[in-house]
Amino acid sequence: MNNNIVIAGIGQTAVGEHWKTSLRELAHYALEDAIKDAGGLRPQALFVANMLAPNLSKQSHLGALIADFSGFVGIEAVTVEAAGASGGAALRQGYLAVLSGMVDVALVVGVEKFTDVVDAGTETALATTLDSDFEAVQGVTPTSQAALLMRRYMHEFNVPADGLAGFPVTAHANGAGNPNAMFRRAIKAETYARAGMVSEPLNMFDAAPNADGAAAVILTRADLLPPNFPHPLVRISGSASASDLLALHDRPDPLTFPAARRSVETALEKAGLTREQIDFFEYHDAFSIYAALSLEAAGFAERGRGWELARDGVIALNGKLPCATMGGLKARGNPGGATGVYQAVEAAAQLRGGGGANQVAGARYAMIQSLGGPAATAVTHVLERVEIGE
Amino acid sequence: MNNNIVIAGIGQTAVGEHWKTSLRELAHYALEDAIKDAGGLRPQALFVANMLAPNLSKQSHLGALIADFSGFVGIEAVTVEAAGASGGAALRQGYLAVLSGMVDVALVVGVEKFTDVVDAGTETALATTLDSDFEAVQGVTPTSQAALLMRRYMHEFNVPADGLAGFPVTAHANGAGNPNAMFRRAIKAETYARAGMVSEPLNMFDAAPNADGAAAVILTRADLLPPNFPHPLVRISGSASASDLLALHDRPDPLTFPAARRSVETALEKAGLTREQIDFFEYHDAFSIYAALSLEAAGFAERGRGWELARDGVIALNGKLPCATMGGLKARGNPGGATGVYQAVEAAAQLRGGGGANQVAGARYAMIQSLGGPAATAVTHVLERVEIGE
Amino acid sequence: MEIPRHWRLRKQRYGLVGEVCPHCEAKIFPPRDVCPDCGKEAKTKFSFSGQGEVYSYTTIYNAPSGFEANVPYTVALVKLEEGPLVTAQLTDVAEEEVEIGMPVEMVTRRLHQDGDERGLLVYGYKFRPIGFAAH
Amino acid sequence: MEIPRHWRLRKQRYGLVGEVCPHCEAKIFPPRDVCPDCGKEAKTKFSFSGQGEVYSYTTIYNAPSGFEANVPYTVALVKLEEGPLVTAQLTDVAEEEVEIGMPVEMVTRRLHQDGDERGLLVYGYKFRPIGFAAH
Ligand SMILES: [Zn+2]
Ligand SMILES: [Zn+2]
Repeated sequence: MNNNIVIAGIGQTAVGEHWKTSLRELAHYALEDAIKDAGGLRPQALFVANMLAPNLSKQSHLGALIADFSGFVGIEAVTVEAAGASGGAALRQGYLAVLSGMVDVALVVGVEKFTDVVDAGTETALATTLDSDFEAVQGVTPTSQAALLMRRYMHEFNVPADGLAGFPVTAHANGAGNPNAMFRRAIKAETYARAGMVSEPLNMFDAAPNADGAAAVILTRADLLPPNFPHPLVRISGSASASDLLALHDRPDPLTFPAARRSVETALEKAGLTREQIDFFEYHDAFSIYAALSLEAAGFAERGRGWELARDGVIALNGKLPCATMGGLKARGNPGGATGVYQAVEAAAQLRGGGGANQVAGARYAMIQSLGGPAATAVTHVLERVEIGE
Repeated sequence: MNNNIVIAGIGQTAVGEHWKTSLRELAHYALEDAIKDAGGLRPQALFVANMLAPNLSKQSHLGALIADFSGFVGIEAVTVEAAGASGGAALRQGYLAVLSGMVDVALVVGVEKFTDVVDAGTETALATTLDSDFEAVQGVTPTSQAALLMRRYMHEFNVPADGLAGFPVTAHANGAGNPNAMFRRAIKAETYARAGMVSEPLNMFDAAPNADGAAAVILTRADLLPPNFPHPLVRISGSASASDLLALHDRPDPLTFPAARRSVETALEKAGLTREQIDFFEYHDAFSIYAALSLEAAGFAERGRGWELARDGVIALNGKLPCATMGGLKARGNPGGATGVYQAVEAAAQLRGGGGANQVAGARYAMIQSLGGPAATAVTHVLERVEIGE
Repeated sequence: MEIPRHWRLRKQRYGLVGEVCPHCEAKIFPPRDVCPDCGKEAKTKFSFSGQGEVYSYTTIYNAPSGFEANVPYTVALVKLEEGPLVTAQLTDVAEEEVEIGMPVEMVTRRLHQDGDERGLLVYGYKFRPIGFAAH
Repeated sequence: MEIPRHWRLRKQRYGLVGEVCPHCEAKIFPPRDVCPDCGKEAKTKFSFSGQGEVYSYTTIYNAPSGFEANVPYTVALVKLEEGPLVTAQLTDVAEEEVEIGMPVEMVTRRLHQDGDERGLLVYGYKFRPIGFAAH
């Protein structure tokens, strides 16, 4: 029972442009929700997932800041950073802390505040996640990196011009059913085909919008919870993190995501599951091309054929492997380092049967994956609905 | 035996101005040393302690960067940040990871690179560790915060003008015996009295120099080591982290360090020790006043009387409670987020009997403490020499 | 540029507007919605008088960017008469004239320039000795 | 300002100076002292020819600070004839003329301006189509 680490509470803010709300306030709202959802469990340790606050808000030391502002003065508190994978990485640190036996209740908060700056500040901050000396110095950005991969992928695998349309179309369809999503309107494949270019061939629907948001989960051991706990439990059955060569140009084959593959394999092994048992997959669709490459890395599609899963409806809510079930990064929005925690919140809600209009029927096993850059970091968790009596 | 987490390898670079050496190279040198010292143990997880690289070197995502550059492509890797306490916080994450059973061998690397920028860049970056909205916006810096505390402390407790001289005098005396120290010359109390002011009443000897450096430790379970392991083992017997209100002005009594007190009490309790059993204490003397307040918070001195321990020689190498035994932050240098890992390396060396000219005779128990700001974060570890047969 | 962040904080910056706890009457600045004294919700606005005294002070010679033009400048922890401490620059006074316990009052001044020459000018509270004429 | 960082990297930036592995002869750029192919120490200097072909490319319209004046600019992954890929801007060519597989060669150009107007100008490698005259 000691290895039974569960998500006992979840909370989130809507994703969007929260001009009036500060970073500390966003974090506070999400964690307040999570604690309430967990029946008032008080955390002993806080793990903050954040990617860019030292640059965007001139604010580091978020552990103390958020513990302080939220009324948990005194508790252990640190920031965990792994670029876009910060959320998954902080979730894993919280999991390891509870598993160690040194922490009974851990609070994981992901928070990102993009709208504290305007103009070139956002791209400048995002570029710090690349190899500063050999990538960022050339003016390359995360978006253009994705465009480089997308062009090469389409070239090598003969993907038609609108071949990746299925990813944003699915995401937006699902975003319509998520009250916390930034975009809540479905789009058509024709809209995709006519969309303005961001960085050719990557168009505005191929890139998830950077936005403000915070999400939080409370982790604890199942045996510490009262017997009359107010809602179904979700167990972390598998957890794994892996890294890859940071710079795209250093990789033997840029069109594969070996860190994603490795973290999926380890997480499934820890959970004692096969990928066929996974009921839905929250991938890290910061860019459409990442969704395709992640499906391939996870073994759900062969090399060069991940995009077909979107084309063929496999990833739709009623498909064989629903993905981005609450809108994914594309439609829910991409609040940077908070994204991985949003995935945990959304997957836990689904597994509890709280997916609302987007409920994945009978979902028992979820896989969530948080990527830093083009999977230079990949953190994968397998979550499981705990059946009564287990 | 599963709770027997040991420091199996240590490594460090000299602290100073490494103009020619990049952040990634510094980290690589230190971790290469630590792995060699651990008999070639290969890490499965990397915890990077860093405070300012996103601002100073425009580089985040250090986990992947350093794992990659050092030839450990693929392993789990994250950055842990808690301002000046990043080193202690990363050490604790590494400890929790091994304790959880999910990681057999963890590598903790602290690295900070100050000399990538010149002019106001350093103070700008350091100010991100304060409350950005209500402290940094006023132009306050970490050094001026320490000066504010120092003036009030001297006022309230009637400390003479050179009352804190004993801290830098002790640090410099010890730095002389540490080949990796930035300052290796003893200074006299008269030198202190004549020193130029940095931020009155804080003079140039009251502030540790920010400098480049990297340090690394390899953590593992003792039962995983071969019987003929090449050197004595050092166990992590106690580990604790605590936070305080971030902004100085929010604290009921700015002249106490409650997070430091709390982390010391918990770490001692976990280790099953009393403070009287501690043979030496590596405090976080980023500023002389912090050394005084830390001694008081740890219970080694009464409120307002910590400075007397320096005046009276209690903290000297041959005193009752040697502190800053390899020079401390003041003479070894203060490489920001790497500092807490340097403390672990130095304490482990002492406990192994490898303290050289500065050996603390018969040392068995060490306490090391890493502070973020004026103890807005405090991480304390108790390290113990493992006796044969234990 | 950081216009949104400074715009959001304009009320606190210009007028020392904090909060009063409806449960224990603690006066709170900066505002934080949760009372630091009793832990309950505290969202009632409260305007501080701006009167206080110097708790501690020092002078800065090595400034962060945006403050280089102000060097040297004196900063202080000011104890407001309603209770809270606040971090602020002192103005209209030379450092050697300042002492712990000196009465001060709030004034609104330019704090710093955000970013480069094109940057936003950020205004906010500073404190000056009571009875001193503004320069 | 970041003079030290750019100074440290000047050799790689100006001349595409990397390394060759003495154990397996892999050519390494950027230099990293550890061979990515065989994992052994590789510190022998090696000057790349600067010849290669476009592996992929795209154009940037939303630039980080220091690059605003260059917008739009085309970046590429270039496969050097010795093996490694390198990330670089393309120059002396319009995006619509670029294609995957196009032969290119290295030239030294201004990359960007560090910081504000007073900032350091950073020079380094870019690539241009072989046979194209410089503008
Ligand atoms: Zn109250
Ligand atoms: Zn080789």
